[in-house]
Amino acid sequence: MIKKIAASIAEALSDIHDGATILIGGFGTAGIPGELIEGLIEQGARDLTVVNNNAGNGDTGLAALLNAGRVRKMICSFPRQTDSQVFDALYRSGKIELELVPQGNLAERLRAAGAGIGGFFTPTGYGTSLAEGKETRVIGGKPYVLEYPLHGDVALIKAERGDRWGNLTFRKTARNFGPVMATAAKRTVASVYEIVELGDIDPEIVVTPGIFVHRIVRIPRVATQAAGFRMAGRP
Amino acid sequence: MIKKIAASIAEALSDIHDGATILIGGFGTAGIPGELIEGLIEQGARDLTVVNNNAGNGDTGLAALLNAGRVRKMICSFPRQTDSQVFDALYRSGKIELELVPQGNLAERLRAAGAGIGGFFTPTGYGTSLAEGKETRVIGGKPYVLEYPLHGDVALIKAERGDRWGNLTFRKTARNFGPVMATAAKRTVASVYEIVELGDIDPEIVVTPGIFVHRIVRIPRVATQAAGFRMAGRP
Amino acid sequence: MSWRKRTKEELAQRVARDIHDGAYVNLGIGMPTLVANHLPADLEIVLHTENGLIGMGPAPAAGEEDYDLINAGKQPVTILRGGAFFHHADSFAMMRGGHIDICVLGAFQVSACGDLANWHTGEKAAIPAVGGAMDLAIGAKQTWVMIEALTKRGESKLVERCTYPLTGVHCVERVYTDIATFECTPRGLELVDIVEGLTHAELERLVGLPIRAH
Amino acid sequence: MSWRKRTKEELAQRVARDIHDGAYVNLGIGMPTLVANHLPADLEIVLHTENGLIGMGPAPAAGEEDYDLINAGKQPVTILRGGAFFHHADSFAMMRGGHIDICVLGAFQVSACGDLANWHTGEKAAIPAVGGAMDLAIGAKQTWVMIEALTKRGESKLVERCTYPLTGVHCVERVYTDIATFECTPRGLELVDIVEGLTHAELERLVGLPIRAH
Repeated sequence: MIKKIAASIAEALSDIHDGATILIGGFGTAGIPGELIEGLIEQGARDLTVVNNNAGNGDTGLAALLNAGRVRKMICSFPRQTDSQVFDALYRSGKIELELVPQGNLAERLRAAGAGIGGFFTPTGYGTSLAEGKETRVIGGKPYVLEYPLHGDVALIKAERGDRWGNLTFRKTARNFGPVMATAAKRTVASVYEIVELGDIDPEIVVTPGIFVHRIVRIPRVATQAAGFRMAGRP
Repeated sequence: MIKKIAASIAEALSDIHDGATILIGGFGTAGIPGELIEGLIEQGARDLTVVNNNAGNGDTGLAALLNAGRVRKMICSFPRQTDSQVFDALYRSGKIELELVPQGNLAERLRAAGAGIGGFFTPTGYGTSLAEGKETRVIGGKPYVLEYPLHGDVALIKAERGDRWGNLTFRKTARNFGPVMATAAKRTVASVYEIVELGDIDPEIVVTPGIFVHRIVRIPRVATQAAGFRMAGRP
Repeated sequence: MSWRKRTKEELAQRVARDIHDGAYVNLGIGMPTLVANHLPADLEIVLHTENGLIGMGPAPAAGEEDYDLINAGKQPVTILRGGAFFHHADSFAMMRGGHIDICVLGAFQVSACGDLANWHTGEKAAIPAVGGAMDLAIGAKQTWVMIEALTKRGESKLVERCTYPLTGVHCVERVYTDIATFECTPRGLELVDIVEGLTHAELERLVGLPIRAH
Repeated sequence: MSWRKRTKEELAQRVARDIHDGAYVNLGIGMPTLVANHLPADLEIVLHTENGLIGMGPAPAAGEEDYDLINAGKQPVTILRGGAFFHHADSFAMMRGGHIDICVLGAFQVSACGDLANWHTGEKAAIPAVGGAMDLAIGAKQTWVMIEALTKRGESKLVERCTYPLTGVHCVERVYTDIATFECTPRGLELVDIVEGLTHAELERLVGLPIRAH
């Protein structure tokens, strides 16, 4: 019998090893699996490579993981935000490595990892410093850069609803990197706000089929908080 | 105002030119846009390159288009079926060209066309006659073949429900190539059984967003017919 | 000592016995389809079909067929609670990306080191058709072949080197046959099991290849 | 004759005027966001945001914010009837695949032949952050830039050759500025329009580049 529902976050994250590559869903705060990141901090794995679109907001979640000194390297598209002070300080003091990837190449490299593609020619970044040293090729008169898949050991993602086979749906733009990262990691752990009976998710609307998900954990619903931008009229 | 709903199949297909590459959705008979293919036969374009997983069943639909002598070349993964006599005869008499593509490479080449990817390294077909003469490369110790995107001038697909912005949902395994082909063609025409008001398709469950669809036509519902295999106990 | 070949159903049963609880499995067209009938009822094994469905159920009752709900062989099927539909690029990404645990395929020939030939006899008059065979062969975590060991003319389908056009290179882990089960390894065939009464020496004679003990 | 610069709102209005009915449009972070306020009410223009939404609506009323429904600048937005959500790989496939008609971006510099520099000043101390800028620059059918023509220190942002790190090569079709609108062509800048009272000669002096009549 398939039982992907974990009794606790600690149980779901128990086997993450030092040096692992962790794919963390979310764009800004939408879809950031804050509870799972807190669990990862408690779990204690270190020397991690973390893949996320950003590099943490404020001092909780990913920022707290960075602040705890657990991350050796960030792979992301947009580390600098109005409230990315934790990353900024680590970066400026040389305590963290940064691999900057254009956002679409980041998504496509994850997709390639999940889809068994060995490499792909992308037009994004051609002729820029982010393609320096990379193989290029003109195909059909258009220049491309060769990019490689980005595999994770573990993906931590935030979904909306799940069942014991691991099928998932997401909520609005909190979907973002979640479904792609789920395909790209050896193990995917998803937090959900609701666990439903098998068959209660219409098979036509499953976003991430359970084959890509290894553990799901129910968490209490908390509204996603604003972050990463300056509110009009506020400092 | 966006109005993608065509008054008739003839109107939706009016500007298909001789020599066009036509992507036709469907796997077996599920998702085959039979009504649009009939419309294409009436429309009269010839010297076509047709991309479909198969190469027609019985003597209607794609088989009828082939039989009318309109198709110069088929690109498909599995032409030979129990009822592909029309294609078989054309092929054996040298009247049609065949490009045989492994099914996953076919889907991925269409996806690459829709996604702006210039080429990709796939493990599928490596070391086989279908990769003969193609560039290969070992990446991470594993051998791959370089494949290129497959663009269409027009995609003809069968969906279930649509709205005037062109958003689509599909039915069961009739989904198959439809959503991928919709992204890979300059113009996509979809038949639907039902046209609903804008907003009646939940934005969380849209399978093909309207940006990929140029015309939708409502057709009367007819149950998909069996084809392509031998029923137990029948000749 | 006398021995007899496994029937197709016995062979399907033999394959089914090795599939673990919770496995994601793709059963190829033809004989592998029979495996579905022998999956232990107390296990949950999730069947994938390349045309965009995971969680495939058995054939529908007569009169209940829906030809928008078919398998890769275009035959009507059902969907289990917990199943999901997706499009072709996603379906083959699932296969190619190594997410399917086991794929069971038929074959014309399998070489001792795991090369597979199952899509084309190479006859000039034959219309070639590959479908998803090449994707299945190389995509799953494990590719198993299920065949009668010998052709109708008594030739071994297990060969030193495939003479039919290849489907994939070094991709087959196991070959389940009506007389024995083998592992394909870089050093050649290894025996996993053998039907009762058949000797190792006789098996090697039938297969025409050296077979190491497991 | 006296002349004055377009205000930001006037500039946004000028850009909006060129967007056709039914267009799929991505408005970059910063000044381009203002364009949304000036889209003609009688047209249907569909806004895409890279983080997985097409059919984006205006900001929600105060107190109605949902931070699971945000734009690329992480600000709360709404979704129109007819909109759809999708994941990041699909969203960037939409952009990279040439499905977006128009993308409007800010810039540090644009070269006469359409090179764009808008992600990094190249300062050593700055933490680099590219986001979706490079994908947007090269993906849309047309890439438009919306900028004040001169920096605060009076230097032209239209240049012979970008000195800041590039975002994309030969990717900008049009540059809308507070003093004139230009096309970038292989032969250099072409004038589309100019604010009332500003002479062609004076414009060339301010921009520091030859500008051909349209």
